[in-house]
Amino acid sequence: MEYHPWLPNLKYINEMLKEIGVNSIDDLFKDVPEEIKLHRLLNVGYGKPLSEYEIYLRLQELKSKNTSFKIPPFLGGGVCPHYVPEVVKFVISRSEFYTSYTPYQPEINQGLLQALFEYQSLIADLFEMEVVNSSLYDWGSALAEAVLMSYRINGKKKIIVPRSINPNHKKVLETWTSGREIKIQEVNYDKNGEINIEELEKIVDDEVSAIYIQQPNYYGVFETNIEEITDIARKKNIITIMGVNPLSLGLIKPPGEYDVDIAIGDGQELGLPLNYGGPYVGIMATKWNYKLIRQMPGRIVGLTQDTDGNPGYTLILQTREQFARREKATSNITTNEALMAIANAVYLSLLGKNGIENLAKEIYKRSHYAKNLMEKYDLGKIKFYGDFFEEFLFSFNKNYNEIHERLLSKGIHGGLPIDNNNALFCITEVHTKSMIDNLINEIKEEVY
Amino acid sequence: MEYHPWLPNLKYINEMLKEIGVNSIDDLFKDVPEEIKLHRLLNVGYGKPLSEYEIYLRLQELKSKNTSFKIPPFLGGGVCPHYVPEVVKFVISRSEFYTSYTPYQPEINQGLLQALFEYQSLIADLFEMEVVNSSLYDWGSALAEAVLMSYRINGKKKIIVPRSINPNHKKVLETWTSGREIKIQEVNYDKNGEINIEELEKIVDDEVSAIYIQQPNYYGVFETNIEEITDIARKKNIITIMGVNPLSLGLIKPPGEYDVDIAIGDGQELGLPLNYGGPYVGIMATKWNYKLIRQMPGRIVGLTQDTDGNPGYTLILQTREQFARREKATSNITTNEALMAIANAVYLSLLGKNGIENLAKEIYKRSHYAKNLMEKYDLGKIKFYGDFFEEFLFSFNKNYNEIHERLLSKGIHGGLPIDNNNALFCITEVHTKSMIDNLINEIKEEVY
Amino acid sequence: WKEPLIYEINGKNRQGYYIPEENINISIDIPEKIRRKNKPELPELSELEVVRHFIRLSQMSFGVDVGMMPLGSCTMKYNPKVEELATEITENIHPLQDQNTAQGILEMIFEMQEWLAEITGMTECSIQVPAGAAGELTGVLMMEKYHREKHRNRDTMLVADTAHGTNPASASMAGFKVIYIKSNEEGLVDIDILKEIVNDKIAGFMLTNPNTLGLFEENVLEISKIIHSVDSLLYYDGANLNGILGIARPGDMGFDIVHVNLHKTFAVPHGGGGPGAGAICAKGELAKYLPYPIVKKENNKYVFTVPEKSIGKIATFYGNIGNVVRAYTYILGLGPQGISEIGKMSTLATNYLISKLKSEKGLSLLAPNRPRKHEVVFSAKPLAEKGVTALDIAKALLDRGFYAPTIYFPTTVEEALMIEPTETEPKETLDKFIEALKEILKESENNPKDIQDTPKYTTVKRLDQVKANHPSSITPSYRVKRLREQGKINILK
Amino acid sequence: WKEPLIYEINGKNRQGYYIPEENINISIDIPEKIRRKNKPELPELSELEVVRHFIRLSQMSFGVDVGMMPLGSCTMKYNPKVEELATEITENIHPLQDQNTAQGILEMIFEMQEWLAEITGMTECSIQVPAGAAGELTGVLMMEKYHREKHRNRDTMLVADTAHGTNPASASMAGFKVIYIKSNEEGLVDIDILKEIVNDKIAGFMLTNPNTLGLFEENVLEISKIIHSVDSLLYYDGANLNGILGIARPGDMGFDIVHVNLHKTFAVPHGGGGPGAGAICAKGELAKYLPYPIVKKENNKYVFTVPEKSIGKIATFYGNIGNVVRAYTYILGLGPQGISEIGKMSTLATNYLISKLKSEKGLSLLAPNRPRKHEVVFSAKPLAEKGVTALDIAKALLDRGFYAPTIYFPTTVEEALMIEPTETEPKETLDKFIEALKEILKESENNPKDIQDTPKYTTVKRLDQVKANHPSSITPSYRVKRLREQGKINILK
Repeated sequence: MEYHPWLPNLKYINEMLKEIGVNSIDDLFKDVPEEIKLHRLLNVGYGKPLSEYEIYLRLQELKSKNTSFKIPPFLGGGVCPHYVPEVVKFVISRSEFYTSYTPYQPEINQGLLQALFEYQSLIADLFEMEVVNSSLYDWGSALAEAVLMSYRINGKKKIIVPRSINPNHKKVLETWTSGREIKIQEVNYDKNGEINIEELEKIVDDEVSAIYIQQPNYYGVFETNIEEITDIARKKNIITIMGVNPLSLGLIKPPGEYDVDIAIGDGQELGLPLNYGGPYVGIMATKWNYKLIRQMPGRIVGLTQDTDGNPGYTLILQTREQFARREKATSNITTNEALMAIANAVYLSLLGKNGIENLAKEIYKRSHYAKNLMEKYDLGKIKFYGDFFEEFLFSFNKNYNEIHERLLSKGIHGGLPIDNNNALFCITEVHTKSMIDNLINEIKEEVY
Repeated sequence: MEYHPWLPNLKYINEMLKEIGVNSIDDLFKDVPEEIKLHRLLNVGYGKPLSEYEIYLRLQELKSKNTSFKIPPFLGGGVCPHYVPEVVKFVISRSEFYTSYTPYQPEINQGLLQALFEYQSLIADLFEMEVVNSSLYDWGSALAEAVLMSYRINGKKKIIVPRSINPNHKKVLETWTSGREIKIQEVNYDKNGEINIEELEKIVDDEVSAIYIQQPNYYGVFETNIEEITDIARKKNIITIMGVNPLSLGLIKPPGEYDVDIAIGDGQELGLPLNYGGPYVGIMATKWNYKLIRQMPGRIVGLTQDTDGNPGYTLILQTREQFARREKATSNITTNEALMAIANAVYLSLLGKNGIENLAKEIYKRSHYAKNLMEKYDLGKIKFYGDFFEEFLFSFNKNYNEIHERLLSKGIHGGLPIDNNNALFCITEVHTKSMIDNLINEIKEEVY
Repeated sequence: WKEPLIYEINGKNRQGYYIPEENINISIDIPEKIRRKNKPELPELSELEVVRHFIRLSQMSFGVDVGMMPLGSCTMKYNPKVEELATEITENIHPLQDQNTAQGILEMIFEMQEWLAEITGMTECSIQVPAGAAGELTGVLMMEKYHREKHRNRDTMLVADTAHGTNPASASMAGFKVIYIKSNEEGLVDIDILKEIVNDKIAGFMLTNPNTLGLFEENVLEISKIIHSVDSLLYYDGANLNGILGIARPGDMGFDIVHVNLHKTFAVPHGGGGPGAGAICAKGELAKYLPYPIVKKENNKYVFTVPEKSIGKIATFYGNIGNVVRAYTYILGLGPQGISEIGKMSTLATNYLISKLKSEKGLSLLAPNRPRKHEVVFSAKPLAEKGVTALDIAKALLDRGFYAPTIYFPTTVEEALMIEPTETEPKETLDKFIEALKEILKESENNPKDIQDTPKYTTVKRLDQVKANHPSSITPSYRVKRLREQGKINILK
Repeated sequence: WKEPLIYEINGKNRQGYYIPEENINISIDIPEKIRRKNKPELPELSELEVVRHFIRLSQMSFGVDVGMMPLGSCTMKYNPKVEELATEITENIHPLQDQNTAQGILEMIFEMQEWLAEITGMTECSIQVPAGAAGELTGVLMMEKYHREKHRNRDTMLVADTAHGTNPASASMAGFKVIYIKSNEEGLVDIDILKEIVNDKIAGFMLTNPNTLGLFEENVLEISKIIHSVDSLLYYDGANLNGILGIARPGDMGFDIVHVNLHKTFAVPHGGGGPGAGAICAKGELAKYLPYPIVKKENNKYVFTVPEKSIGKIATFYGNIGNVVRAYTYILGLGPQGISEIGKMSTLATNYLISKLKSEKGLSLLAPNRPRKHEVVFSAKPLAEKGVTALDIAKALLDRGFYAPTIYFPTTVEEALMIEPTETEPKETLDKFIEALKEILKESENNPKDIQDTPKYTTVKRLDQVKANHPSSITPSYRVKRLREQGKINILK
């Protein structure tokens, strides 16, 4: 190659080789057995280096192969379309943040550390729990880590999860814990869509390591009997893990108020784009209990002082981590979702204590408006009686797949098909009233 | 208003009024006569504050009302579609640059000053002229400023411009100089499309303040007799003003080599988007001559030292400017196009000495490829015999308006219609070979 | 922290940008006579080097996003980030595209014309002017043509002695002589002087209201009457519109032509000196003289039109549209309610500052009991006697994390400190600024040397302006430095 | 330069983001039992305050765009800015959308799977793993299931003693016991020890090649033979792929499973610790165990498929697709020619550093005549005897505008300084880094106290780690600080 913008030393090869004292670059690879040397170019990309403009054209081509909808999709399932304020994008585009590394050298990275400390603090106050790490990959893996953490604490191998758990989270949990042979047992829901407490009481035994509660659950329904569940757990010394939609906490009780041991969730709804599944950010919080904190996976930033007595931030409890403890570490996690955590911090700072409540209210209202309208037009009825937030499962009077196809043909992506007649709809602040009306009119056309 | 993200003190009004010692905000406007007070809301925007998302929706709506072409337009006329590297966008999105002001306080704005000094320096080396200001509005107003500058120097009121001048520049020149009653005289072109030297010699007289040369001219054609023109000017002490396409200087002689007095141009082709006409950046350079520099409009950054002897940058020759000299200033210009000048500096730094030549060559080749193909398919012929760069005027065998309409209907914006059969085409690095082929195929379909 | 010049980072055969190449077999046949012989002396860098260099330079700069910039008459308000979305609709649209293919932009321009007419109380607006000064030039050219067409010989422009320097400079560019109207002891236009001076040679009076002292010209209706009584025109310099936005409109005050600085009043970022964006608006007959094109709605389509008596074109195309659309989003975001609060809230901030600072003995204030609008001008003359100047105070503020106020302007106030807080600075920041200023004033009394030696914490200390401007050392480009070192250029003359 | 905590900027009824409101008449009927009673203790700020706060914090941070980060095993290469274009195709696409509506993304995923298989010499790849460690967990779970299905009792994982800590941690998460293989005096896997240990309890061997000392395991084919002789598997930790990219492929070396860190080798920015992006690739039968979904092309359409014996899902959806597409643009930009240069140019840079530093007496180097690949580990033990540690050297580098190397790793080297320059640092920067290091070494001899007292020019000085971690003072959130000051929480226990 003559030159490349990303390879600055192509014209310095001879000069550098001379300094090294060898004749050719091959001499630097003399320890690589000839039989495994490749001796050809890797067949990747499009045959030659592309200029930025050519890359741009290729990306535009790919983009045009994605369907462009005229309305944001009515899809949830744990991650929902939201508006991401420009300030959030702006901050995480700052070079000093996004091209930096885990702040192993705290003196030169106080800004990054403080931003992560602020993330931890804002989530702590939103959750009303004292300790938050920064950060895990996503909700599913955060759940898996919480379960592995429970196992490390009490050595037990049975986990109870609600039948209304997000199925994708459950799949991740199954995979991650398969090596440890953790047994996952489901507890059914009642007609409200909530965990059936009586059944739960029955299946709880001494083998149970932890009970998982998802609030609101996969169908958007609020669990209203969490105190009862934590009571049951407390009696058997079972660890409680609560998964929450963090945005819903503008309206509903935070996990800290239920005194659960571990709370998890995903920061996607706090200022992250959909990103076709990632990057998101797995949230994990615990209460003020050393037994829990010592087993917590991931980085934690703490406040301390420097030699002059000035406040400063640094990574703490590093002896839990893989690079120090190797096979005895609390997790293998290294690269995490720090930048996304900062996005969460910026988003929460923008909202503030009133904003998060107002936004949650607006979403509550809009999703109920949609559901009411669907029922008003006799399109079917909501599946569960319990009150809901953002998402709801609707049973149509007609096969939903046909409705879905019609919507697609109209440039609208409807709710997530669950089975023949049921679909999970997600309504947020990006769905204006007129968009909701538009959706429902199109469904009406198909149903009638 | 209860709150607004951009108005932080709405809940502090009473507190602040109390400190001031008045009872209401109205008291702060008691000096405004009642009869001119508005006493109603200004009827702007859409009836209420819009959230970011609602603004986004409105912008998308507007965007959808612009035609989206599948190929960048084949339009030039002094500004051309080019690819803007991400690095350029990235640098000028840095808050410290784009939210700053004219660096009146050099100590706290060394970075901005150095960036502007580098812009001046890079243009100086590209033009081979010593002094560059940073910056003027655009090419048209730079021409007007150059003419007013000539007038201030020699007090004469006649300007000679080529008939092949960019007509938009000429219109701006006419308007700006209308108050000074400057007379603008055209000199015709020959069959090459170049300035007719004989005619020029004839019309030059003692009343002429300056001669303007545009290289390449409006029709993309190179002026090859610039030495002859400067000779004519020198004999009569006429000031020479040369307008250049800065990108073409990767291939052709810079104004400095012709020893012209003032060079101007537009930085749009050095890393700026089309922006529907602005912001661009008017370039102005002069040779090392105090008579010229003293009359130069606009900000100039210079290198100096601080009290510790360290190098530092500051605005220089400020006594020319409006805030110091008022009606005797060299121009009224204050707000200029500094950020665009920085974009130019970044772009030129990315290209370097080889890049600008390579890019100019590629554009030369592609534009000639297009012209050759048009002639090969007998669509018509090029209007002028002179060699050209980037743009060329093509005479079709058919009414161009019909061709143009067909192209539009195919999602292609063809060249700029000049008259019934002639159109000015611009081909740059954003027009791939296959896009050019596509264009010409569509024209063929219409012509045959 | 020091960053070398980009020329000093120069490498071998580096290029930060990869040029796309098509396989086209065409030779470069440019006549030898005009071909460039030596490649331009541009440095050669990889992408990384360019990025690092400019990021470091940015870190040595100061903008509103970094801290308060109380620059009087510059209205350095916060630039909402949503504006960054705006450019998407203009970025890749060529100005010479068929109008029908840019209807979205034309609709936006149309709405802005309407809204700015409503805001200024004028009949019609053009958004072609790229900046305030260009707006002024446009305005005076309109006045010139207006009088010329009426065969009036009006060769003189009146300007207040507190006016922005652009007013006389613009008048002069259009060929007018300039007469300054002295202010009275209250800082307002002296009506008696005005009456005396006004005659049938006067083309118009360029006025800013609130004026640069932050004072509302309460006699503006009388001024209007005097000016119009001789068929002269009243021009409104919009630089200070922020102080009365939503309270009163220039049109209702009797002005005939108004320019608006979208980069001041409507939050377009200042970009280190530009690009800005402007508008020029006019009333009644004057509207016919506006520069073309102006967007009108005809048969449900937006079209460019030429006003009947248009003075012509001011910019090569239509103005800084890429910035106009930023101002558009700003107006959308505030809405009628928010836009109508701006004058109030900016005025509140100014008077809050005054109330906290007016009893400082290092500062004096003309007409201390008059409320200011968007800005206030203190005089540091009492301190100057002790050796600490307005310049010293400015530099001392830099060391405390603030940008400096505008200084030594208006020239009618000695040792002027012209402070404009804007409505976007939180009260807490105002308080910190007040504290910093008080601290500096105190220090100036007790330890003037310490203030004279500022700034200490900036990238460089005070700069040698003599060396910067002297013909033997003036260095306006790296080329000059290089040629001088090579002995190839002489003292500038 | 100090910036308060965001809680300390708190104002009254401020909100930095305006909530859109529709006129919908619905009351909030959430059961009282679960309604939040007290609003969360979040601060209230205007948009300007949020922007300024985080910009100031960013200015107190250091990334590759600011300066060289020679962090060994982290491959902190330059992240080309064109990658920022990439996210446009993924940003607003919901992961549960009908596959047919996301064909552009699926096509990109498909191409990446193919290219990464080509690069690693494997049969098939999944890009579901969000980071390298997740890739390792996936890999060991695949090994676990593979053996389990074959009814083999394999409860032990071999790991080199120089391995990244993630290797044993991942093995342990999947339930394996870990045995470390000691390196020989040349820093390579000791074949004799390996032969001795290998038996039919061994599930596999996790190896990185080049290893963390930057040395190529030249006996890798023999290692492969030994491991496979007992039906055990060879796992390739891709963290160090940058050193041989284009020279040799893990598949050709005998590895069965490979993970790739797209944020290292393929220039996805590290984001202050993440998000990264990864891939997990496998050969032959092992490919059937890859996590689902994997994109295949069927009837000219891209579809998600489930490998026959898939271990399941590792991430909630498909991995960090928003970052995979950045790596995609990186590969497009370099093409076959550029990608094939990476191993060469990164190795060249490392050996250039070595040649300039190896005669420094403050440093020692194992097997000094072996060429390194992407990184080199010096020992500062000779200096430690004079009181200057690897940590001190690291801190002294911070004061000279460089990030520090990785220190105290691998643990087999005392006072380790693990330096990885990458191919994107210009030679001039390498020279400056060498100079800085030499200067520090010299200063350490002459004036050790000066080095021990570094850093001096950073935001803070060295931090009190005891206070940071002590149960009585540990402060992992502002909430803890607040509650402690209110006497509402006790010592952590």
